[in-house]
Amino acid sequence: MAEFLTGAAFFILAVTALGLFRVLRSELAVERMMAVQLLGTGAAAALVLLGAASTSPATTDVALLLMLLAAFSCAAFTLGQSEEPGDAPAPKGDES
Amino acid sequence: MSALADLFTLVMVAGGALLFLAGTLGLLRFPDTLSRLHALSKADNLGLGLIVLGLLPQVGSIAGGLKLVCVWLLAQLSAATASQLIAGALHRRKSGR
Amino acid sequence: MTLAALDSATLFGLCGAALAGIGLFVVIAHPGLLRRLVGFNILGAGIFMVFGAVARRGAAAGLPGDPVPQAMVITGIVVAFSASALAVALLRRLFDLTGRDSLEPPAAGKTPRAES
Amino acid sequence: MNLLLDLALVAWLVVLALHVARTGDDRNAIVAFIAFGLLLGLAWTRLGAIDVALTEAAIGGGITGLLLLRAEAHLRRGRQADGAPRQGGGAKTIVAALASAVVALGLGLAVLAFPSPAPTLAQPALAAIDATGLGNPVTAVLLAYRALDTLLEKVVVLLALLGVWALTPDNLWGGAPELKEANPPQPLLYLARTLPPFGVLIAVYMVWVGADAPGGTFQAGSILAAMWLLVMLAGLSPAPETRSRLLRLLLVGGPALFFAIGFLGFAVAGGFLAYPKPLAKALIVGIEAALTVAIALALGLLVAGPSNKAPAR
Repeated sequence: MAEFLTGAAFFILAVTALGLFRVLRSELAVERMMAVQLLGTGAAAALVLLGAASTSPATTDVALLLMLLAAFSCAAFTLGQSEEPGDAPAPKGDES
Repeated sequence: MSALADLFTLVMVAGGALLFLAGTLGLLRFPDTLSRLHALSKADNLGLGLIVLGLLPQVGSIAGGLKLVCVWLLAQLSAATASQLIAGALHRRKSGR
Repeated sequence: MTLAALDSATLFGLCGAALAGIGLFVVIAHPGLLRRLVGFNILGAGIFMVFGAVARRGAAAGLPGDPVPQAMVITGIVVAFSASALAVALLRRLFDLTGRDSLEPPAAGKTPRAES
Repeated sequence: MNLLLDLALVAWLVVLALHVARTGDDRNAIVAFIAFGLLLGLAWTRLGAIDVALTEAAIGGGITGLLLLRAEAHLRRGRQADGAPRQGGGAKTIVAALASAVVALGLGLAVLAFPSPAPTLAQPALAAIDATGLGNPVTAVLLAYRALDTLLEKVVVLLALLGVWALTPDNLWGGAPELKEANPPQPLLYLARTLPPFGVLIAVYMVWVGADAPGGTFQAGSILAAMWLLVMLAGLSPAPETRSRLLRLLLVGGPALFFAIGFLGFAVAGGFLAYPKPLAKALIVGIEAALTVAIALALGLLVAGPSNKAPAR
């Protein structure tokens, strides 16, 4: 069982992290933040799974903290965004 | 009984993991930002929800189970407000004010 | 089991070394002060991770790791954050006063002074 | 499977760090850094250091991101879209790359050359833990065995805050830092109303279990700071004036209590920061509570920065 749970954690992390790497090259800053958000949820899911796999209950606390602060960093990001509505400069040199 | 619980965990966790895959694919493949946001919240809500549900039979104590449910509830709150914030930022950007 | 734990500790130790190198590179080579600050944080994370490898290898007596390096890292994270906050305040003040966000003079090619 | 997960984590951490190094846009780098912090928290749980993972999740994933993003927004607002991304000179970049490679190699060799029966203080830490009445060895190290480090670290945080405040322009001295956005979006207001109760609850839980399980005063302090910042960002409660007596008292209170108990140790237990045995746990929990408030205030004010409003007359 533990092996399966660790495997599931790995799968979720792999999927969300690869998604993030793809999106990091996107032009829209908002989409990068969305990918980070997804990675945060994925990391929480992985932590919960790893906690169940290793029977160390405190691992769940880390997941709790990640979820508590997930919206926090997102709020910080959108504040920076809203300060300059019109001409948010597109990131340069990140094509390919 | 234990085998049944294990099977339940297996199915639920696998379902959750697949939802994360679906969410990521949506984020990468959907045509515009708002529908990508929509794909994202599916993974947030359902994916994590299924995993928490699947793990509930595996935890030994009631407190541990409550903590798991708390993780999911916090994720609900975070995901809902975060997508609102992102959509709002996007809207302001589009409308040019 | 012990072999696996050993391997994983060494792995993260090497990762810490690589992160410290990358962080140091950003601190030295990037002209923007804000980016240097991010690099400084990565450098710190790398060093902390080497400590984490030390702690992990010291797992004994039923503990998953040696508590002394772990406690040092916790203190270090808070101190590194305070240093970052001070640096951000300095940077904002510099920017407000001079309109520059790097220590390199706009035209002349003088070497930038070291960060405080 | 475990090793595969560790390998993948290491690879992603390095890739994210490299992305920070080579992307052209500062905000892109900061977003990557936030993701880096998330994965770093995971890496710490893989290293069996849940206490550190909690700290990293609270500070690296939370308030550092806010600090950097606010700074970036400030710089971007003031900058008139200046042209191309600046590049360092070629020679300088090569020298920097060489120097960093040497440092990384040296560190890597040091990691590989760790002595084989690893030196550990785990046994002594556990052997004396009964005397402190604690169950979490990391908390025991932080507040009993190496309490001096923790005490001095509090002083460092206060000094950093003094440094930040020292950057206040003369006419604004004693005023309040302004964090509130011009018109905060509605979801932010909602978040600032609903999240802090949970945050305070989790922070109290962290201090409470910190004696016996992973958690403790640093983690709780950073969570409280994050919640306070959220409330200030939404404008629900203005930032306090930095000349406020109460604020300064609370800031100094934690370390002052720590010092007082430390000097009391000379009288009752025969040394600086020595706790009398029957009272050890009560004293430690008391110090933790006071320190949590002081840390939360100090970290929050560090992010808020120097005051930019004149004090009200």
